[in-house]
Amino acid sequence: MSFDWMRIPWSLVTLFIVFNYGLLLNALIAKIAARVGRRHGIPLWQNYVDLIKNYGQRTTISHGVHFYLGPVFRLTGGIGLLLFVPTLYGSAYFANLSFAGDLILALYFVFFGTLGMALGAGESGHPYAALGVSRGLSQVTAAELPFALAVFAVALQYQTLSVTEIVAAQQGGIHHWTLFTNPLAVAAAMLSFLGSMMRPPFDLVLAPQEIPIGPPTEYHSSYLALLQTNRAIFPIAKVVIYMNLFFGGATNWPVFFLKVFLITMVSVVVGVVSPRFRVEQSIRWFLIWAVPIGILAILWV
Amino acid sequence: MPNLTQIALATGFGLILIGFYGALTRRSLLRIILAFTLASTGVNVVIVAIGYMRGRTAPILDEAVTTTTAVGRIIDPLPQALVLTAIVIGLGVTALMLAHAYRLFLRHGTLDIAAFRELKW
Amino acid sequence: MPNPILLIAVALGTAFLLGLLEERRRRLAWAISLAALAFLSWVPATWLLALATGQAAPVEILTAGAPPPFAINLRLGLAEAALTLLVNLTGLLTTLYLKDRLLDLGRRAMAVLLVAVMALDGLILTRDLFNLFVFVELTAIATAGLLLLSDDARALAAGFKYLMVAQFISVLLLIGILFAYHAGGTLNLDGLAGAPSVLGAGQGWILEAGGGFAFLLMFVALVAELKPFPANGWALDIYESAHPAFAALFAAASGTAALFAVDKLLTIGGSEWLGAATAIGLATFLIAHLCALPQDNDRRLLGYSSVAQTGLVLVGIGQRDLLGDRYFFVAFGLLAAHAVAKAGLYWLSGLMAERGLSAWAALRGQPWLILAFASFLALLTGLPPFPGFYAKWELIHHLAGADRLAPLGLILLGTLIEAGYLFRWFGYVIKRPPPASAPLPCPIHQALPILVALVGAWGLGWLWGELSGQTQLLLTWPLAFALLFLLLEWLPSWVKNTLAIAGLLAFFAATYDYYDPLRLIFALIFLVGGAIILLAGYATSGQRTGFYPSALLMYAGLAILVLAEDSFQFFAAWELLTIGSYFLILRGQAAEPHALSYLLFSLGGAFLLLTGFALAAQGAPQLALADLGGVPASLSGWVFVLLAIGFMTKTAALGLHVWLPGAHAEAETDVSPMVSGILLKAGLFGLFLLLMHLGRQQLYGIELTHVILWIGALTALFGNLLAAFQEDAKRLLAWSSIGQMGYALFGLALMNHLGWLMALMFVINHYIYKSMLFLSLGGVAKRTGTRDMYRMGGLITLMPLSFIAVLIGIIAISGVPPLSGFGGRWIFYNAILDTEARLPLVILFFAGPIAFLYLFRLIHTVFLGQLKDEHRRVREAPFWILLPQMLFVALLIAFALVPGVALRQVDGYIARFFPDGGLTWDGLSIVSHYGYWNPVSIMLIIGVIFMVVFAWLLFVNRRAQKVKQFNIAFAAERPYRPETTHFAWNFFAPYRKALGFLTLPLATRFWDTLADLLHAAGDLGRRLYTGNGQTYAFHFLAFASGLILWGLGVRP
Amino acid sequence: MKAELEKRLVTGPDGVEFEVDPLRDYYCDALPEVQRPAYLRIVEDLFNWARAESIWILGFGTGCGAIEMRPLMTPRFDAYRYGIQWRPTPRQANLFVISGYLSVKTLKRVIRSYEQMQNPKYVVGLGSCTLNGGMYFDSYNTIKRLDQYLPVDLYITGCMPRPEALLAGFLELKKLIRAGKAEGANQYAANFAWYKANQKQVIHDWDMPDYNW
Repeated sequence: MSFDWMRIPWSLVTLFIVFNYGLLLNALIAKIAARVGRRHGIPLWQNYVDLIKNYGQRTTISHGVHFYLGPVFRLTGGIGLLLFVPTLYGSAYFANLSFAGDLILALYFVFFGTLGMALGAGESGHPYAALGVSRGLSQVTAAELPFALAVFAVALQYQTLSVTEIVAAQQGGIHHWTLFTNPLAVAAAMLSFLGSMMRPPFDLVLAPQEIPIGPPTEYHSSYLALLQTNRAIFPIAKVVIYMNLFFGGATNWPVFFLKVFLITMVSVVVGVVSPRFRVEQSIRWFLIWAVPIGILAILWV
Repeated sequence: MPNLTQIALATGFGLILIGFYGALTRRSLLRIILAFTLASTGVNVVIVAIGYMRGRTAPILDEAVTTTTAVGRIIDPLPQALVLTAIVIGLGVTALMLAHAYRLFLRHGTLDIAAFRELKW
Repeated sequence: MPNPILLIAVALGTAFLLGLLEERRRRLAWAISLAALAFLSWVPATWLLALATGQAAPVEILTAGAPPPFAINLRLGLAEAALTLLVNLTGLLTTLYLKDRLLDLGRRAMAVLLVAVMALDGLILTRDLFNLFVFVELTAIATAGLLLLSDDARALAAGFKYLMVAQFISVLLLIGILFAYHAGGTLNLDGLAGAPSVLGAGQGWILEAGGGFAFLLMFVALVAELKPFPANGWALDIYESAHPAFAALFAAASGTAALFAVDKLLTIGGSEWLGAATAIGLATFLIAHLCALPQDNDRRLLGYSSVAQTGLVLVGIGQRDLLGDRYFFVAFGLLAAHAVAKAGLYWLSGLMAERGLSAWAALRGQPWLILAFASFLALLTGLPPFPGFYAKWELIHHLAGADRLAPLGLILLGTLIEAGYLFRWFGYVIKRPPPASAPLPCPIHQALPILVALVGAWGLGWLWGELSGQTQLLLTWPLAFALLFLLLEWLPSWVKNTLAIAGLLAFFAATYDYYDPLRLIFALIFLVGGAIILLAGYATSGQRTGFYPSALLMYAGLAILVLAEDSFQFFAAWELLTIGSYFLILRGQAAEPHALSYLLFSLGGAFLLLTGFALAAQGAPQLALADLGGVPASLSGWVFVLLAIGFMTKTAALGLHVWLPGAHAEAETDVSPMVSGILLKAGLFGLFLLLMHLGRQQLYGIELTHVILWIGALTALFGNLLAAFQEDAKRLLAWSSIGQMGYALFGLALMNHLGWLMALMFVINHYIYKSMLFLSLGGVAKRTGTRDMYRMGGLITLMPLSFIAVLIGIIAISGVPPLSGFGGRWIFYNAILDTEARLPLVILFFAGPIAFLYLFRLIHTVFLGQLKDEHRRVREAPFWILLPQMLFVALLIAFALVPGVALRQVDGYIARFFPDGGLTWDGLSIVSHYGYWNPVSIMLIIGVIFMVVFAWLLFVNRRAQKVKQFNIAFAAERPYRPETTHFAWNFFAPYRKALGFLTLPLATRFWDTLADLLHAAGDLGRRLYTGNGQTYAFHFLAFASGLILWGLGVRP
Repeated sequence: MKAELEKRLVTGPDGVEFEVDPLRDYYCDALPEVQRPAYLRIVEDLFNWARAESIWILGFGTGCGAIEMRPLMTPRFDAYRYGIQWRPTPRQANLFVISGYLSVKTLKRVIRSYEQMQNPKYVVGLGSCTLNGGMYFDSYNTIKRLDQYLPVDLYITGCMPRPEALLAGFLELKKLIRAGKAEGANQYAANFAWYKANQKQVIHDWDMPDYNW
């Protein structure tokens, strides 16, 4: 099959850039959140330090094979999601491995990491892990619905499921973005975005006070390091999808960094000032507010 | 003046209706059986009445009624024959009902039809 | 050829001959009467053979040498020969059955028995009205006499009540005959019927003074003999109290004779009385079945059933003008089925000590009696391959052709109710604890009649197959193979299993080139898939009696279904697989109520199919499936609705799904995958055919495929939602099947190329992973002894292979990329981009992620979490249950990598119906109009990334200390006990708080109230028979006067 | 021994009867080993730098000092600046702050949590009660010298040191870690028997495995 091997090094480069950008972005956002609480906040390179410390831990324990593989699934999910979606539009180098599948692949691959992690957490035998997973899954069913509707609306609008074609259709000026051509879909998608970014209104899954940190309760040292690596890549990968679908994608890295930062700030801004929803409240919130907008988005196209 | 056939038919049907009335209202088995014999007698009267023709004699071929002249002189012979069988059958059924009534009385000590209601629903 | 008059002469002669014997020579007397009856059966047998093969013509027997009007003549035609054979054979077998009783009572009882048989023969043969009256009276006397054979004291009262009604009948009949003679001039039936007889009396006799009234009286009297509603209290008392052998004779023989008498009468009555006969028959049929529902006494239940069946035959007689030359085939089919089945069941009842329905559980001691019992029930409800099935098929088709939909609907409704109480009874026999009394006594003279009845049932089935002009079911390879296993029951189970698998594969290989691509996929799943699941059969030792015949019956049904060309084969296959799967499900430990609800829903669906096909055929005996599309526009809407609902009962669409969770969960370990993985696809196959031929249909302006779209979406949502809240593992999987079928239904109803491809993808995927999951959880349930998920936990270390199977299964179901589930979702997305129906999509998008809930719950609560104490020594599932699972894992991965192998031809085939919007298969990637998907590279990329990350983790974290289940960070010092630390019970409590209102069991409540209503109606109906003889007499007069008033209204 | 920890006979679903000993079946009874630092000096320094810069404290407050630790995360003192943050589970924590008097009962839970932390792990004792029993020197149920029971890396004096003192203490700890002298975990593993003997002498209802993984 015609597979030019040059894609692999270039996708590794993308991975490296996005990984570092992710760590810095998370630190920056943590600092912003801290400054909102009038705290000084963590130094920007703190994530690197935590990563090295966790990789440097000398002892680990294992609850079983699937516990061991949990973080591996999670990180594979993160990296895979990033590589299946073209990061930069138009550049032959940074189209990553998007030849393998289109938007649907990205949509469903999000669950690959979640499922693997959930099983690993399950095998740890800790009741809080299972509790966290049950809350997370319950919330995801409602949170994913508006996003699925929005994606379908966009697919209908551009009559294609390939991400590159969607981005291509949005080039040429800001007014071509889906934001303006199909605002309802973007509204629904952004509401669902809040739900999927594990930030306060919807972060019951990792509720620190209630169930230590939900699923990753039993994970530590190198497992935790893997999860932290994923936390740097996975949100960025999801934001890339949002960017490509709704905000015209990015043709070069600076535009990419800016757009990713601004999109992530949406959830940060909402997250910093709002309390935490219980699961049934968040489900009702999505079904009452986000889903009607999604339905309108479909009907409107 | 109604002719003989109408009288006979009337009495026959009257007997049948009396028989039915008796069978339906009386509670004792024997009275029911009696009512049924009344009804079957009524039927027999009707059968005979059906075959009757004015001015004709009984279908018995003897020297008075020879075979050649019989056609014009005798009444319709068929009902006469049928009534005989009907009577015999009536006898048979009545005998069987009496046997049942007797055995029922031996078992239950009563002849009231409402008493034999084990088989229901 | 023996002179037919011998029928009367020999019987009467022997009766008097017995008088000559001394009292003590009873055994000789019994032998003589047996010989006489044997001769009496031989005579009509030879005549029947001769008449059937055309060597002889119907013969008139002139008694006293004179032609009819001057003497009585008897006729022996084909009908009379068959009926007298039936009567005499029943008489012979009854005498054989009554050996002990007759030897006690002596020769007088034998004489009465012979007279009874002679009277019934006379009733059939005579052509003279008064002679008819004489034989009716003789039957009455003989019956009252023979009632005393019974050792039940209540028979006396029953006899007296019978005689009272007999007196009424004789009065009315006699007067009727006389006035008929008075008006018609002759007592001979042919003369009255205006047939060119000697006197040439025209048809006009009925218009003579009193002729019509006379006929009416005779009609009322003779129909009263047929125990019509409401005047059948006496009959039920006789059935309940009489000796079962006599009850058999009464039901089979005298019922037959009375029916033929009414049939002869109607020939002289003109056609407006046929309507009355049909109405009475239908009323009796329905109400008797209703009243049979609450019965618990077996003989009274059989009484109600035989009253109802007689009503059905009366309906057949009532439709004689419509049926034309098929009349004898239909009427005698129904009659023979009723007679043989009722005789057999009564003889069986004779063996039972107690009268309760569950007392029959003693039958389990003799497997061949179970077979007999099942055959008789199938005979009664008209299931293939028995005569009732062919007869009902013809009757329904003629009714549909003549647009008489009310009788058609009522007949099917009545049959459904009958199937309900009969197979509920069968469930008691198989499942209830047998009574404590001694095992079933089955002496030879009582076993022989039952055996003859059984052989007669299957013989009639074969005969009716030949006569029906349709495909002879018994000679089709699959069914013959299934019935072969009835004979091989004595073999050990592994031999039978090998045979079964070999048979399935051989049949698939033999018929490989008959399938078009679509049918090939279904055949692959039904036959090869069935063979793979049968592998799990090796895990059970012993003989496993009853499993292989029912399993192969189901597979036979499926095999014929795929090969069916015309509606008859399709419907016969549909009923075969329903029956086979019912027996299979019934084997489950607590499966009895669920198997019954499954059977009733499936049979209800099957009857809807039957009505649909009958409407589509418009009077033709059957309809080739190919020209199902040729149905005229006025009918096609209704045909579509009927067939669609029929198929949707099998795929458990919303509202018709209440049977599925119980049936699939309670079935045995290797039966669940068969029923869930394979059987649901039969419904989908039907829907494929329907949509392929009928396509889009409108009914009152509603677009029907749009309705199915909504049903599919709602089923998917509620199926997945309720699956998430189940505590029992197999019920969770059953609900998940409902959800998956909802998806497939949705795909089908999209009516575009990719929609159908998606449905097919779901068919294949669902078969593979659902069978795998059911097998693995069956293995776990077998090892841990429970199916409740919160009782299990932490089994991953003890049952690793089962864990792998479930893991692969849930990855496939959830649609996560590497595996084939994603393929289904990808095609789904491309399909919905083409359709304009947008709103159902919202429900389906919501149903998608819910699948994750129950999937994670399943694998977490069973394999992960805390290991319970009692499961510490649990061994891995048996090898033969694991092998099919591993095969399925390999299949899933192969299907995920190269879906083209299965889907490419079928994609081309579907292009014939929906040319645009197809897929292009270039190399390994699949491109559609909207997007592309490359399964191999996805698997490769994910695999490479996974390996790299795994290697990185191995490098960084080499020496991980293996810890045990309580080494977890626990604030309360340490976990208390495994049960309290395993989070499994009410796993999605918050979800239930949020969406719990959607899980109210509305459908179950609806169906339960419907069943209760029927039972209440039955209970109310049977209160009519108060047991008082006078009340019965009053019922008879009410019936007679009602009919007479109706009759006067009709006569011009 | 508590009821749920006693040996008991259990019959499996297939009728086989076997004995379940909770302490043996539910808990891993391996003993800790001394973990050698990384081969290369430079790698160990890097790790030590990272360990110093990112100290994760276990959320486990004992005694009256815990109230002093909460302000660390508030805007006024903001320990985040130094890479210090709370971790709710001992698995992910590196630093165990014994913030005050340590009753015997709490010691039992402290030991479990300490042993569930991963190597390298550090213990900081606050106030005089951990040094020499402090004002509870003659109490019957508190322990007098913390380092007989746990390897302590740093003491911060003050009868409950204020948050500024804590911050200073943590900075001091950073220096220790960066210098590689904070090997409490290895010390605990090396003379594990000694520590365990002391602990068992004080804790009478010892119903848990020797080393709680």
